[in-house]
Amino acid sequence: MGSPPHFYKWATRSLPWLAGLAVIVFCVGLTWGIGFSPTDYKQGDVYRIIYIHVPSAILAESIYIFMAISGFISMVWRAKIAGMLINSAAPIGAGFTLVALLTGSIWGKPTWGTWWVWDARLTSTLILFFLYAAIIGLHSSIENKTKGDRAVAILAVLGVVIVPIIKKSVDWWQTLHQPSTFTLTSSPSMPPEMYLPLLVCVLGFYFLFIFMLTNSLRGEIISRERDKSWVKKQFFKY
Amino acid sequence: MLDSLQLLFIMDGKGPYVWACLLILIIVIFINLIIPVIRLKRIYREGTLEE
Amino acid sequence: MTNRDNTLDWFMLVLRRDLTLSFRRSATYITPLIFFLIVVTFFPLALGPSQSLLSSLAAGIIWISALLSSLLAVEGIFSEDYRDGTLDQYFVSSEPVFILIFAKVLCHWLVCGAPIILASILSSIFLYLPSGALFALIISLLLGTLFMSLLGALGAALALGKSAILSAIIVLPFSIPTLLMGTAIMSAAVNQQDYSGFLSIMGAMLAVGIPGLCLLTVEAILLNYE
Amino acid sequence: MSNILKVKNLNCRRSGEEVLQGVSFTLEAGKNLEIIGSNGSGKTTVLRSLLGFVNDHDGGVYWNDSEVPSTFQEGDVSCFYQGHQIAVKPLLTTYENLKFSSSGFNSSLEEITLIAKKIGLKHFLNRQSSSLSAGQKKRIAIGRWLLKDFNLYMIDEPFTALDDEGIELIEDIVRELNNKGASFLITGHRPSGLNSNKIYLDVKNDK
Repeated sequence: MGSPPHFYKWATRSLPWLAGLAVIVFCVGLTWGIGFSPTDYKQGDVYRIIYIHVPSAILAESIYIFMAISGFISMVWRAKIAGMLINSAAPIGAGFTLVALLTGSIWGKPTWGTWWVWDARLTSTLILFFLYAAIIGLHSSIENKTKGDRAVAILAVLGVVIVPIIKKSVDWWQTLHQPSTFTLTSSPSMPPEMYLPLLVCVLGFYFLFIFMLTNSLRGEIISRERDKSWVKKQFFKY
Repeated sequence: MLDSLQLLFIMDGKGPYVWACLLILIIVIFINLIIPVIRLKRIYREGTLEE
Repeated sequence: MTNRDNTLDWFMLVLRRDLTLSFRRSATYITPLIFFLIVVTFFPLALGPSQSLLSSLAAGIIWISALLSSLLAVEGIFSEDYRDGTLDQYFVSSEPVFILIFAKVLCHWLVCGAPIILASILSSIFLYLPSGALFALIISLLLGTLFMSLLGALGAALALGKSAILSAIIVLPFSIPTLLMGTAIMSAAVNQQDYSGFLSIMGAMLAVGIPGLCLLTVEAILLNYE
Repeated sequence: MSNILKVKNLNCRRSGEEVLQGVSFTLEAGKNLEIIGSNGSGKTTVLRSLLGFVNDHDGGVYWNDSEVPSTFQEGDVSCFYQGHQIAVKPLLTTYENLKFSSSGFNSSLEEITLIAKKIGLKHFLNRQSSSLSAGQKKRIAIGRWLLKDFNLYMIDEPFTALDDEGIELIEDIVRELNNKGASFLITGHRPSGLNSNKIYLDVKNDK
């Protein structure tokens, strides 16, 4: 089950279906959110960034947790594919973290009047970005890829313990220093016309992640196993 | 119809913010999708050259 | 073979050996100390010598400088023993690796953390830290530098044979809770509030961190032996 | 007669490339085995994969007469390993280098003095090793073999950097430990004067 050829075959076969599903849900969510949901009475139209910012931020954290779970699996069961999953997920996670940061910053400009505010969510997202950077940097510095996988697994597992602590302590640090800033996303009660498209967006982002992960997993498998005979047969088609 | 599209685009002057966000999202997704494809292509080229 | 006495002997052996080596090479304890003092000195130079400004920033400046300088020597914690074959011999003998790691971390803390704490007393004068907060500074740095030694050992083990800057990049994001906790203790102390709550949170973090981080470090160091 | 180690058809790869192919040998308790080959023939890799330091290998390794193959850790042999790097710290004295080794931490001052005498370094006992020559450092490493009784000694190229006297010293020590029932697994560029079985490794040709 956990063998690379099996995964490669599965990934190649399901890729178009995953792509279709991801694109449809993603587009529906974003069009609904940006084009058709009602305007917020307090922030105006700029609140529509929520449909990009919040799903990205959620995904950034979820991908990190996903990497930690794969890391744990690769540490305990030595599953090759789990190591490859971490390595393919890391750049995607870093990408969505970057999106969350940039959109948060762009949203901050018209709302707070500055490009950056040390708001709890933005701060912990920034720290998450550093964690991703550490993982990518460590992996790229180790030549032996299986060794790199396990090194990164250790970091990811440590991260999943520390990330909630970081989040908690940043929340608490923020209330300590700025007792009453209103945060971007905590409108007291969102009407269903606003949060339903948000839900669809989150779902679409998740599908998109699965699609992107499968896509990059294929590349990872082939580049690791390029000298194996099954790659010669299935990929190079000799 | 055209009017409402224009309204949507401008969004009370806040349009550029929203559209910039969307653009960033799409660029990041695109880069992440294209890199594995380029990688596979390169491996394929190197692999077939060896023969 | 590994009864209790033997484990203790083994622990003392590694600790004594590492301490002896550190004291013979004075750079191991002087470099972080001087680095710390230089960084601390740079803040008044950059921010201006205003007493009220420096006094309000003192705790943060000292904490950040301490974190950075305790990372400075961390790369050497395993690299020399890895290069000259000492780790090979230690791993083949069936003595517990966990004890080895813990002894090395403790040695790093004693050699690197202790001088920094002494220097922090000096720099609290440089930066006009309210004198009531001095005890809080010492006690929080005591725990904080131990945590940094633990984290730093993990980073050094993961980046064994790689650049020192890589292990710093790995470690620094993980040190944020310690930094926040430490500076919270300091600001409570400066405002003459009770900080025992924060102190016990930090103690709890250490209680979990010592075994947890040492185990992860064992895992990371054994990676180089597979 | 018991085997301390039996190796059947050991293959080993390094970053995907075969370094060793089909190495087999048996090592009886109290006997010696030499692995002889030129640079790059994989001598060190044999030792390190037996110890589990190189993971990418297959084939059967049987410790202590066992019927099933096992890893070094499962095999539970008391073993002393000395690699290319002999782990002698220049900043420590001869005494400390012996005492702070994996074998020496239970030894008393008298025992260590006795061993220093045997390896010809008695007068250097309290001198830092940075002032010793390469051959003398090698002697410190040899002294560690005597600090504790092991069943198996795996020594990577023990004879390099030693003068004739030093080589004789090793031969004496090996004989003495053989009589106690210990076995030696040694690598080298050419056959030594030791009483041992010898196997030869060839350099793998590049494609």
